Amino acid sequence: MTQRITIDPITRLEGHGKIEIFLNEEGDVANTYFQIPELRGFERFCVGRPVEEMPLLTNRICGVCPEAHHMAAAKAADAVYHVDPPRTAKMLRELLYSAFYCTDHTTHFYALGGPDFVMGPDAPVAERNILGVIHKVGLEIGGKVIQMRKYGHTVVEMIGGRKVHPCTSIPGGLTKGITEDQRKEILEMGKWAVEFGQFSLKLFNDIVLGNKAYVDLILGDIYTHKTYYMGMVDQNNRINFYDGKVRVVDPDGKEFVKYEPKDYAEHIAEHVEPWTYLKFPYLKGVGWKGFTDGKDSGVYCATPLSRVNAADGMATPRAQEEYDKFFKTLGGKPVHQRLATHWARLIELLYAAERWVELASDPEVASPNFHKIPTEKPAEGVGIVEAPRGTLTHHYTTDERGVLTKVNLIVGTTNNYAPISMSINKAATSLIKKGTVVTEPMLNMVEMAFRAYDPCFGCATHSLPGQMPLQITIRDAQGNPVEVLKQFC
Amino acid sequence: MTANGNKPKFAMYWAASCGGCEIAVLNIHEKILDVDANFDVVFWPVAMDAKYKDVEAMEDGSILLTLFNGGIRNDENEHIAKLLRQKSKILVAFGSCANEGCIPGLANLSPVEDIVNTAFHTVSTDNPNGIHPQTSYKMPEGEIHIPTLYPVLKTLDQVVDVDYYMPGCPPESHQIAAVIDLVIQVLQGKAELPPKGAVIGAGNSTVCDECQRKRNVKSITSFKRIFGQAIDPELCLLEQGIPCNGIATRSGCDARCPTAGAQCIGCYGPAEGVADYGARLITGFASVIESEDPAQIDVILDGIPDPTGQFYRFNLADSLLKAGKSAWNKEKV
Amino acid sequence: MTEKIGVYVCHCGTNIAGTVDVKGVAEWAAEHLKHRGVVIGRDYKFMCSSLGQELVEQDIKELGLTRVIVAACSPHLHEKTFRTACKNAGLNPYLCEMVSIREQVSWVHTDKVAATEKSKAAISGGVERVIHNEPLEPIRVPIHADTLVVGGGIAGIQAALEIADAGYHVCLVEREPSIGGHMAQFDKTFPTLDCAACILTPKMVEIGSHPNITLLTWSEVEKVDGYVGNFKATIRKKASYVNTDTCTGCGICWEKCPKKVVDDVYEAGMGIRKAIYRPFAQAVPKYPVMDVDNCTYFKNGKCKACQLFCPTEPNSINFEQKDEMLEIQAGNIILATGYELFDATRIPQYGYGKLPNVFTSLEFERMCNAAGPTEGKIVLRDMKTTPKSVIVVHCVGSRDENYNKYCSSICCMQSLKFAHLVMERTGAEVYNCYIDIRTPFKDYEEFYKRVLEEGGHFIRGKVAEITDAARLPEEEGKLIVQVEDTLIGKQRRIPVDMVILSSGIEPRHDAKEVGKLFGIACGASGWYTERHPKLDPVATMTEGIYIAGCVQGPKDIPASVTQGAAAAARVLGKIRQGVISLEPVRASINETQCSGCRICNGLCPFNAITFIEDDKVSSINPALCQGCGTCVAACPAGAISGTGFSDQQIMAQIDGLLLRNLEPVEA
Amino acid sequence: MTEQFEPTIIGFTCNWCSYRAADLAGTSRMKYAPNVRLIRMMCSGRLDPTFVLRALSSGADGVMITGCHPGECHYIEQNYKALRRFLLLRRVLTGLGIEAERVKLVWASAAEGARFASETTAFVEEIRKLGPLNWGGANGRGPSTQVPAPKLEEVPA
Repeated sequence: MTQRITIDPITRLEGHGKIEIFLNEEGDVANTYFQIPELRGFERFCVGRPVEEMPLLTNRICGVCPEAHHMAAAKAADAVYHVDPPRTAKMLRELLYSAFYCTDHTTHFYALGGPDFVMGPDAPVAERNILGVIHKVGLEIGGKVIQMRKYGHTVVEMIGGRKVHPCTSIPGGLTKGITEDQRKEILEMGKWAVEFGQFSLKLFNDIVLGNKAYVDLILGDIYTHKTYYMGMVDQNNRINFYDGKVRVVDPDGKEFVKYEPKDYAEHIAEHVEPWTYLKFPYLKGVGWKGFTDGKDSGVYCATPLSRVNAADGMATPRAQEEYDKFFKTLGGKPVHQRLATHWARLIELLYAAERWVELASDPEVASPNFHKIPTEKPAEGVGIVEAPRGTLTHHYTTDERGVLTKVNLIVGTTNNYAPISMSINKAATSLIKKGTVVTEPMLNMVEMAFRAYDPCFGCATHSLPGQMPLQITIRDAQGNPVEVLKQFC
Repeated sequence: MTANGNKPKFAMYWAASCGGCEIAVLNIHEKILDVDANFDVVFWPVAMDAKYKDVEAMEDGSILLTLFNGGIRNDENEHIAKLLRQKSKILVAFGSCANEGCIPGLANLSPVEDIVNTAFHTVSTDNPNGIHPQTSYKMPEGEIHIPTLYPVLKTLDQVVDVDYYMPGCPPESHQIAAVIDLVIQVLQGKAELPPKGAVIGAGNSTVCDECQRKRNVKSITSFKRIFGQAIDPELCLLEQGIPCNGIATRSGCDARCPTAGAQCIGCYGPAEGVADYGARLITGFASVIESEDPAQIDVILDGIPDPTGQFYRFNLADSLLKAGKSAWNKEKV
Repeated sequence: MTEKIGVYVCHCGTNIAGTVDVKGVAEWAAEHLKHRGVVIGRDYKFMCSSLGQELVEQDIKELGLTRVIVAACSPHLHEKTFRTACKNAGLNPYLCEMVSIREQVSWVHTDKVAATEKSKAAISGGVERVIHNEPLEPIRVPIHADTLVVGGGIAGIQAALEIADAGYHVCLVEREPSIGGHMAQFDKTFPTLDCAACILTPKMVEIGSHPNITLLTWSEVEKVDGYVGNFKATIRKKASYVNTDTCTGCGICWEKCPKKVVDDVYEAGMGIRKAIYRPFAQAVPKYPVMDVDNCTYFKNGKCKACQLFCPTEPNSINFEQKDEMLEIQAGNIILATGYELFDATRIPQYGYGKLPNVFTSLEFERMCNAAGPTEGKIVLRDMKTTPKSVIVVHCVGSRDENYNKYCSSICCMQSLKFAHLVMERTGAEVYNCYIDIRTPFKDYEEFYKRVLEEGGHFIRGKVAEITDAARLPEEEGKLIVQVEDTLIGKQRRIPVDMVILSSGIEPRHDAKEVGKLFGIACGASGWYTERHPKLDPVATMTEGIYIAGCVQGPKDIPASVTQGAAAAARVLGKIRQGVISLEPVRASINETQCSGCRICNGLCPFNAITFIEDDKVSSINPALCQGCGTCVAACPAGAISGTGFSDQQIMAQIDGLLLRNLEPVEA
Repeated sequence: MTEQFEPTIIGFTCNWCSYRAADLAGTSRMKYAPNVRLIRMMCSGRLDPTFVLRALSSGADGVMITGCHPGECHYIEQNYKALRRFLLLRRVLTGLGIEAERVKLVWASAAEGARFASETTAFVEEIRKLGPLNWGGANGRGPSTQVPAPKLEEVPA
C-alpha cells in the first residue's frame, strides 16, 4: 500500500493542472503524475469556420497570451491565402507583439514566478503574491508594474483594437493602421519600457543573485534537466518572437535542426498517455523514450531559457549585454537549470522593449499600407510564433472557400509538458524523503519547479477546461490517513 | 490582499475559461488597489494561494461578491459553482463563458467523442494504438483519475442560481471598474443594487448604439469577407456587405471591433430581453437582403460561409437549442 | 398566477361535439390548467347564442374573470361577438381570445381521440397566450372631410359626384386631358345599346361645374403622405401651355395647328389629331393641351401658329408655362384608375398589326362611333370597302394560360354588341368564335338571344390562327380563320373580310408602382386586393384607401358605377363619423433599446417607420402602422414590440400548444 | 417500434391567406392529419425565427410556416421577408445537424383550402419519416426577472 499525495490544482499558473505523488513503503516518492484534466476541442469545432476567424477564435484558447494565438493564426491564414502582408502590416504586428511580451513577462515575474523568490518559498501563503511583493519591495514598484502592464495593453489596444483578445489581424495584414501621433506615443512608452526592463534585471540582481541561498537554489541540481532546446531565430540566429525559423539545439548546445514553419510536422510529434488530456510533444528525429532527459530522449523544452540556449544571441544591444552576463554567471551554454528561466525571461523582457522602440522609431509603421488583398485560392498554411511559454504552431487546411477542414495546434506550454512532469518528479523525489511531514512550503517548492516554466494550461488545454479541489492525503503503510490537507485554487 | 475579517469578502473563480477575464480584472490597473482596500480577497486562483478548507469552512453567504467566469464543462466545474453559490451572497456570471458559453461553447456542435477523436489523431499526433485519455486509469502505483467531460458545455445559470450577469469576452475593464465602484458605493450606502437577474456592466441596446460609423437604410446584394476588399472606414460595415454582428450584440464595449475596422463577432451576447441571439441575427441579416427571388437569395446567402458559427459563435450554449443535434442527443440521455 | 381565466367550449350543436368530447375538454381545462389560472371550464350548446354570451358575461361579473377563452368556430366569424360580450361585462375586449376547434378540428378530423387531444392543446395554447394579452384601447383619428378621387373614368366620376352631392369637397385627378375614361370612347353600350356619350357627357359636365369638385386633369399623383383621416397628396399638374383662365375652348388653335398626329389614345390609332388638341368634342374640361413631343415650335423653335391665331385677349397660349406641384389634404382616397386593353400583337398567330383587316375591339368601337374616324361607317382598313363577312374572336388574351388566366367578363357582351352592329350596319355575315358565352346579368341573356335571332353565327371553339395564306380559290384575298368547331368536332377554315379581336382587359402597366404609392397590394393577376372579396370589396388593407371599378377586377359599366357609389358611401360614412377607431394592433419602438441600426427602416411598405437623425433612433407612426409585425420580428435589438401580438404572447402560445405548461417548472 | 410515430407540429399562419385557407378547408369538410397545431399571426412577416427555434426546443418535431403567395401579401410584400428569414434559418438548422426538412414554408391563398389540407398531410408524412426530434430541452433565459435586490443589512461591512 503506497501513500499518495495529491497537489491539485497548482496555484498561480494560468489554467489548470493536477499532480499525483505516490510514496512507497519507505515514504519516498515512487512516482508522480502531472495530469491535465481539460480538453476544449478547438481542433474539432474550428473546422467549418472561415479561416479569417481563427485569429479571433483561437484568441479564446488563452486570455493570458491571446496575442500569441492571434499572431500565429494570422500568419497561418496569410499562408493559407499565399499572401505576404505589406512591411507596415508585419511591423505593426511585431510591434503589438513586443509590447505584449513586455506585459506578459512582467505579469509572470512579478505576480506569478517572482513571489517565490522575492518573498521566499517558505513565506506565508497569504504573502506569496503580487501584493506581498509590493508590501515587501515598496508600493512604488507596484506602481511600476502596473504602469508597465498599462503601457503594454495600451499599445495592444491601439494596434489590436482591444486590450484582451485583439481583433485587427486578417489575411493579408490588418484592418487598420496607426496615426503618426500614435506612433510617437507608442515610441515614448517603449522608451519607458526599456528602462523598466533594465530596472527589473537590476532587481533580480539585488534580490536573487545577491542572495546566496537563491543562487544555490538555481545552480543546485534539483531543477536541472539536460534536454533539447527550441526557439525561433532570425537569419542571424538571434531570438525573434514574431517571425523566422525554428531552431533546436541538443543538450550540448549544438544545432540539432533548423526548420521552416511549414515543415514542423517532419520534426515534431506528439506522444499520447491515457491518464491525461494533454499530449507530450517530442523531437521526431530522436524519438519518444519516456520521461527522461539526455541526448537520446526526444524530450525538448521551449521556454525563455530554451530560447536563449537555442539562439546565438539577442538582436538588440542592451539585451545582448545581459545575455552575455547570463551565460558568464551560469557557466556557459547551454544552461540546464530550470530556475534560470526567470532570469532569461527578464532578458527577453528587455529585448522586447528594445525591439518595441526600434519598430516604433520607423515612420513606415504608421503608413496607410497595412493590408494586401489576397488573390490566391486558399489551401493550407502553417503559422508559428514564439509564445512567451513556448513555440506556438497553428496549422490549417481549408476548402476553396477558405472554410477550415483541418486544424492542428501545438501550443506553447504543451511543448514543455514532458520536461515539467520530469521537473516535478525530480523536485518531489528530492524534497520528500522517508515520510517527511509534507509542509506547505515544500509543496510550494514542487510548484516552483513547475512555475519556472510559467506553464499556461489555459493554452495547453485548448484541445475543455475543468477544475479540482486540491487534496493531499498522507497514508501510513496500512493505508490509514494520518493527515488530510486540503488546498484550493 | 492580507486576510482581514472586517472587510467584506471578495472571490473570483474560473471554471472552463481562458483566463482572459482575470487579465481584464488586472487591467483595471490602479483600481485593483481599491479592491484590496475595500475587500478581503479570500480567494482568487490566478493571483494568490488560498486554502480550500477556509472556503469550505466559511458560513453560507459569507462571501459578499463572487465573480465567476468560465463555463461548466465537467462535474468539478459544477461542484465548485454550487459551493461558491452557497458561500456567496452575490454570485455574478462574469464574462461570456459563464453567461453564454463563449467560443468553447462551439464544442456543443459535436459530441465529445468527436472532440477527443480529433484531438488525438491530428497530423502531428503519434498514436498508432489509438490511445484516448481514460477518466480513471490503473498505474502500477495506484489508480488515477481525470474528470469526466459533460456532453455539452453549460452556462453558469444552467447549474446554479445567478444574481447578476456581466457579459463580454472579456468584460471591458472600464465596465469592471464601474461595477466595482458601484458595489463599493452600495457598501457605503450611497447606491442601490440593481434588481436580481439584471445584466450589469453593459448597455441594454446593441453595438450600433455606440458605433460611430455612418448608417443609412440598408439593402445589400452580396455578403463580403472582411479581407476581400478595401473597407470604407466611415460607413457601416453591414452596409458594405460585411456580416457584422453589431446590430444584435449588446452594447457596452464602445463598439471596439467595428471602430478598429473589424466586424463585431458578438462577445457581449444578446440585447436586453432577447430569447435567442442567433435568431436576431438571422432576421436582421435576412432583412437587408435586396432580392425577392429565392434562387438569388440563396446565392447571396452563400456569401455567409458559416451561418451557424456566424450567429452562435459565443452564444450557442445559451441559445434556445443549446447545442447541435448530435451533442444534444447525448445530453438528453 | 394572478389571472382568473374562464374557458368556454362550444358544442356548435353537433358540429364540434360530433367529433370532440366537448365536455371532457372543458373539464380537462378546468383541472389541468388550474395552476395556470383557469377558474372555470364550461361547455355549452351554442356559445354564440345570446344565452351563451350571457354565460360569459355572468362569469366575468360573478367570478371576476380577468381573461376569457372561447373554443368554438373561427375567430373570423365570432371574435367580435365574444369580445363585445366581454366589453358589455366590463372586461377589456382584447382580453378575450378565440380558439378554433371547429374549422381546424372537428370539421377536418375524424379520429375522436385525436380531435379531442388537439382541442385540449389548442385551448392550452390559447390560455398561455391570453395570460399575456394586455387591455387595449382603439386608436382614434379625426377624419379630414375632403376626398381625393384618382381616375376620371365612369367609376371615379360616379364616386366623386356621390360625395360632392352629399356636400363634401372632392378633388378628382385625371391623367389624361379629359375625364370620361374608356366609356367616352365607346359608341353603344350593352345591352340597351344606348349611346355612351349621351349618358356619360351629362355626368362629365356635372363634374366640371360642381361647386364641391376640384377637377385636376392632365395631372398625376406623385406622392402620398399621412394616413387615414389626414392624407397629404402631392400632385403634378402638367403644363398644358394653355391659360385656362382666358381660354374659351373655341378651337381655332387646333384648327390652325399645322402638325397632324396619329391619336393612339382616344382614337386607338384610327384617327388624327393636332399637336395642340382636345381629345374629343365633349371633353371636360374643354381646354386643349399641347403635345410638346410633336409641337413644331417645341421641336425647332418655329411656328407658334396657335398663339398667332388665338383670339383671346390676353393670349391664352403660353409657351413658358411650367408643371405645377399642388399639395392637397384628404381624409380618404378612392382609386379608380381603371384598366388597359390587352395588346393583341402579343398573339402573333392572330396577325394583328400584320394583317390590316384584323381590328381590336377598341378600334372597332371608334369605327362605330359617329364622331369617330369613319363617322360610324364599318369599313376595312382601306376606309371605304364594306365587309361582307366578319368574325368576332372572343376571349383574346383572356382565359388563356399563356396570357391572362382570368375572364375579362366584358368581352362576351361586347362581342355580341359588335355582332349586332355589324349586321345592323352592313348586313354582313357575322361569326362569333367563343369558348363559352357568359351573360350573367340583367337583360344580357336576352341580348344574346336577340343576336342569335338576327342571324349571328356562333362557333364554339378557340381560334387557332388567322392568316391570309389562301389554300382554296374562295380564300383568295380573304382572311382565313382556323378554328375547331367543338360542337361538331370539326376543324374549320372560314374565309372572311374582317376580323374583330374582342381583346380582354388588363391592369394598368404601372398598377404595382401606383399601388405602392398608396400602400395597397396587387393580387396575382395584378388587380388591387380588396379587404374582403365578398364582404368588403371596395375597401383595401390600408385604412382610408378605397378602390372602385376595374382596378379591383374586370367589370362592366353598371358594376363600375355601383362600386364607385359603394366606395363613396364608405367614405361618406367615415366623414360623417368625424373620427375613426383603428384596431390597436400596432408596433412600437422602445427608444432606449433602439440602437438606430436602421434595419427596420426599409421594411415597412406603409412608410410608418422613420429615422430620427438627432436622437439616432427609429420611430413608428401608429396611425400609419398596419400591424403586420414584420418590423417586430426583424429588430435585431429586440427593441420593437407589438401590441396584441407580442413575442411573449406567441412564445407562450407555442409552449401551451406543446403542453409544456403541464410539466413541472424546471429549476 | 410497432405503433407508428405521431409527430407534433406547430404551424404558423397569416390572418389573411393561410388562416382563411384553413377555415375554408374546414367549411368544405376536407380531412387532413391532426398533428399540426396552428398559431395565427397577422402576417407571415411576423414570423420571428425565435418562434421556430422555441417550437423545436419545446418539443415540436416540425414547424410549418404558411403565408400568402408571393405578390399577394395583404401587406404588399412582407411574405418575401418571411421567405428570406426562412431560407437563412434553414441553413443555420442544417449547421446544427437538424434536418432542414423539419421546417417548411407553404404559400396558400384564402381560396386554397384543398392545398392547405394536402400540404399539411404531406408535411406530417415527411416528418413521420424523419422520426421524432424530441428536443424538449429547457428554454433559454427570457427577459430578466424583476426580483428585489439582496438586502443590504445582511451584507457584512
